[in-house]
Amino acid sequence: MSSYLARVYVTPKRSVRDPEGSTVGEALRQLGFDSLQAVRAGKYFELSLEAGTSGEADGAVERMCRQLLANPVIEDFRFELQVEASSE
Amino acid sequence: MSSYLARVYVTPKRSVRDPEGSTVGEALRQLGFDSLQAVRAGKYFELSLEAGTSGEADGAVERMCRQLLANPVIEDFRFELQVEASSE
Amino acid sequence: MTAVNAPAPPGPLTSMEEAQVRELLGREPNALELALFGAMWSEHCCYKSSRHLLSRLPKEAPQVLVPAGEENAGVVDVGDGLAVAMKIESHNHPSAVEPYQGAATGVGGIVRDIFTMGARPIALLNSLRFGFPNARRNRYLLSRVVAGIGDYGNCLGIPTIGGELFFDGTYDGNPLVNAMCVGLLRHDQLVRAAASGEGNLLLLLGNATGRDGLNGATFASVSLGEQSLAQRPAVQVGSPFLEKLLIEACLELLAGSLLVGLQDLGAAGLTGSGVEAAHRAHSGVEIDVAAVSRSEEGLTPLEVMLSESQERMLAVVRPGDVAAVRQVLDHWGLRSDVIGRVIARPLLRVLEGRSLCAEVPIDALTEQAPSYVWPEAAPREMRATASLPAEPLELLAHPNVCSRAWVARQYDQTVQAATVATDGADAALVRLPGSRRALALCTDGNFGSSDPYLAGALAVAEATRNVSCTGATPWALTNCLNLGSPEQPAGAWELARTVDGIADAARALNVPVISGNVSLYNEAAAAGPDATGDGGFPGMTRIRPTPVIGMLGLLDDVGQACTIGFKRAGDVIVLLGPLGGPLDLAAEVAVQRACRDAIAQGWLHSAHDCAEGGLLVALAECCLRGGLGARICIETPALDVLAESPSRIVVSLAEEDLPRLSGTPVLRLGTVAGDRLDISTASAPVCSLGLEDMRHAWEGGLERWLTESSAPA
Amino acid sequence: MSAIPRPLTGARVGVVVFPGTNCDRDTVAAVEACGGRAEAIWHGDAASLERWDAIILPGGFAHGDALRAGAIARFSPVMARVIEFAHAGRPVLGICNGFQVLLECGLLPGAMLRNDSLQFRAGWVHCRVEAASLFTPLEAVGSVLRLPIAHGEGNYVPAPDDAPTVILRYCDAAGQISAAANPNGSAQGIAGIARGSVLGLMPHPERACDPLLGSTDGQLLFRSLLRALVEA
Ligand SMILES: Nc1ncnc2c1ncn2[C@@H]1O[C@H](COP(=O)(O)OP(=O)(O)O)[C@@H](O)[C@H]1O
Ligand SMILES: [Mg+2]
Repeated sequence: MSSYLARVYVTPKRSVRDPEGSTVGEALRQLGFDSLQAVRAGKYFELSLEAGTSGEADGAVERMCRQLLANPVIEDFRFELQVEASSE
Repeated sequence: MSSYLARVYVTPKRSVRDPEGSTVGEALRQLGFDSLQAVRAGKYFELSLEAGTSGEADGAVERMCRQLLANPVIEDFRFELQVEASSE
Repeated sequence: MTAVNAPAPPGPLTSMEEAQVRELLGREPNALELALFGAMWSEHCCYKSSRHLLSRLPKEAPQVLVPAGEENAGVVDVGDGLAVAMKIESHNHPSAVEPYQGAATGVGGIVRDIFTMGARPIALLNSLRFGFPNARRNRYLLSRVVAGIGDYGNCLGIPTIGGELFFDGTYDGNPLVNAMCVGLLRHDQLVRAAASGEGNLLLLLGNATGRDGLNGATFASVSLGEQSLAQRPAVQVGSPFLEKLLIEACLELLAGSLLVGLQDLGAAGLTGSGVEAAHRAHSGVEIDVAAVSRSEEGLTPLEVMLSESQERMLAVVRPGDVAAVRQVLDHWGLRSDVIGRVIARPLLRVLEGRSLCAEVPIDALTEQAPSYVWPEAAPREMRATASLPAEPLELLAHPNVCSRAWVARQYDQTVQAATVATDGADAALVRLPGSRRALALCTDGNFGSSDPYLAGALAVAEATRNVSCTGATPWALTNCLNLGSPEQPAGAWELARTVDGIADAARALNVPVISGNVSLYNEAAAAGPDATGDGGFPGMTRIRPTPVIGMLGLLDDVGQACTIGFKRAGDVIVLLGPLGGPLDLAAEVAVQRACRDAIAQGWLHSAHDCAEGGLLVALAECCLRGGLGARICIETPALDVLAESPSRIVVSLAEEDLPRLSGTPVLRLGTVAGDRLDISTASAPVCSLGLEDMRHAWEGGLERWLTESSAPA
Repeated sequence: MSAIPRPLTGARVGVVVFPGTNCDRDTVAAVEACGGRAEAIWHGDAASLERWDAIILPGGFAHGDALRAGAIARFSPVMARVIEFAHAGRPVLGICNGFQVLLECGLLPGAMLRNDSLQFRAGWVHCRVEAASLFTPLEAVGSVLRLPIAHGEGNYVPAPDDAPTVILRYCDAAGQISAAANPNGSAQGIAGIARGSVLGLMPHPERACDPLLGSTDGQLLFRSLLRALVEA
């Protein structure tokens, strides 16, 4: 078994409206950041998990994203996996 | 001027409770992901901006994070910058 | 006219309808024109399968200021120069696809219908139906729908004060989400959504236009199984923040008499709203799609005309007022585009810059829309709801019986500081400003009947009874007809029977129908015990006919409002109304009147109608709300404590007032006493339930269903 | 609570309206019902607040609560004036969203997390008055107020090394502090805190000023403030 750290990024799909991103973008521009073009607001998760192989870890994280972390109807996700420690 | 994409990660400070992370972790374990050790839940932003140099872009994003995107009492942030396109 | 030769997209019009379009235009329509007809002639926009039936509803009464079918919402006088605008609307299909946004945007849509009338929204209610919560998908749908409704209304600062929730197998795959909004206005604030005055300008306010919700009207008018996921419209995402700004800005503009007319954008987007507003004024509109701000690039005129992007309003403004209007909008940080003007000829003209893209007579899109009377046939068998458990504590914990506090605590119920505090009442009470008068509000559907006629009639009976149990007089109702496809004989039969049931009951109870909404094609591809072999689409489960009634009652003195809970040990407990039997509208009228009269005279201590779970559950709720037990002895064998027969109200009062009850059957049941609910018949005990055990079963019921993955079926 | 024979007119209270604020009208009405005079101030107005005796930041969803509740509102032009006003020792009351704005702008220490249930929570709570302040007289300390709440982010976390004065804690009807009485997971059951002349609280006292609405306990805060202003 090894320990893995997965970094998961969830973002609203391109075609989907992102009121939070627009409001934040608007606020930043009002603060004087005129060079800002666009903001998309999403979610970020760090998951620590155990798995036998990195393939297994990958599969588990993919399923967690599909089942819970992202809403596939309106959100995209991607993740990165990193080995933290191997126990033997 | 060049176009930059900044990816900003805002995460709860280690010392601060993370109700969202714990609830999501709990829910994932209920779904059968027993190998999950811990979840931290944060925010993720993609900012598109224009800047003369990458140093300028870096400074602007840093200030946006400090002023608005993260609350220093409860959150840490980090970001990555990437050139999207240079207009001459 | 630009010739558009590309073949029309596979539209929602039938080939016969296309031929009709050709005939009305006297020429070949282009693709955009065909799409305009497709949207405006959808069931969702033109009620082509239900229009002929809606005329059966009683719409007239002295208090009606704006009757059903004329404007975005019905309006009734409520005295003191005040009026109430109200309407209920479904957002079933969007909520099936994305429950949070579907429900949220459902609230957003109905709120726009209300402030379009010049009314300030003061209350929200809802009516929800899901498959049983033992399925994870249904739990997910329920929790996301509730969060979506709550987040939207909470952010707007409109209290969500009532609603109902019911589970049934026929809603698997096709949940129902109906949202109701109530607004308050002075008579002189009433506005019409009419595009009148040639040369007046059309201003589009609020959100930018994108592809979201494209074809939503069509989507709502077909069964969920019929469209592939790819054909479904992009999910609409709501922004309650933007809607809040729109409410404030529009009410300010109306107060300053800066608008000639105001119309929300709902089904069929700019097309629906431009056409409706023109139709009401017998005028025409010219819209330049190039002037419309976009949230994404590359939108075609068709997409701009049919986008259902949320939080947009169409204002009709005199040219000289544009600057003043813009000043108000700037204050609220709202964008506006002058996108067109009112024209004298009754036409919808769509331009893109200088080029004409479509030109269609308004009448052709509205009055001349087809109207169908589908062949009706009763289904082979009618579907009863799943039966309730007979064991009392199991019954109290059943998902269709237990407390809805888990839902209600996610809704801000006290914002606007007008929600009257009660220990639980059959209808929510909202105080009218500057007086002791109050509105009583509730939503009700049918819980007991498998016959659609009875479903309609019982829904009206129950809703009026709920209002009467607070002491309020039923004053007006709105309705949402949730049914399956009318293109199947069984569906057509159910639709007609449901309308007849509502119509007869509303007449008997003397309540005008002032608004409503029709949601057909509620069926989903789901195999299971309910899959229809009864004349529905093969392999599709048609929902059970679900008429939902939104009821308004008027209460003269909020200090006299009657609530559910028993108040005083030693009071006698009485059942008002018939012991059992089918719905008898005369008996219903009588029991409600008897209850209201007693409340008005001030000697009734509590009142609660019998609904799901019959007398047993009603008594348990009176005990729980009041924190007092009851000793009940049922001497007549004709009374079954579990039967869900209509027209019955449990009341409590002082012994000496008992003779004053009249005008309806009166049966003494027992007394308020102790901390247990003891029920016995002349021959044997039925149950003895401790208050705390009942509370545990009833209060925690829903949460247990939602959190325990092993919740019983 | 104590009866107030004395008219409290004269005190002028400014109620700040941000885009998305939705309790401004209720708050104005409550202040007036308690004997004060109240008026709305638009958030974009950077004019001096000299003419006001006290400022209230009412509840709602300023800027839709995008990012974090109160995060954007703190940059509104009026806020620089509110901060000056508070620094001059004059009373500022933040209710619900207004409390969140006070935390974000640093007038009060700490921050808000989402409720531990991750759900919006509305309903009635009991709060025990823990300390005297401009808004809570000494004689009210220890008493239990019944007030409505309605928020999604009320889970208070103190700032490290900067403990506030706790004014209100969630409790049961008998005044006992317990996890069961805490609706949002807030540290130490904190419902309201003060620093100097600034008070922030999550419950809505403006919705508890009329017996028909279920409680008049909210009057305590407004009346104490108005009395302090008239006596000053
Ligand atoms: N079942 C019904 N009973 C009474 N009136 C109805 C019913 N269904 C629709 N109406 C009325 O028809 C008109 C158009 O409704 P709808 O298309 O839902 O309006 P909108 O497009 O503004 O949402 C409204 O006045 C509405 O109240
Ligand atoms: Mg409308």
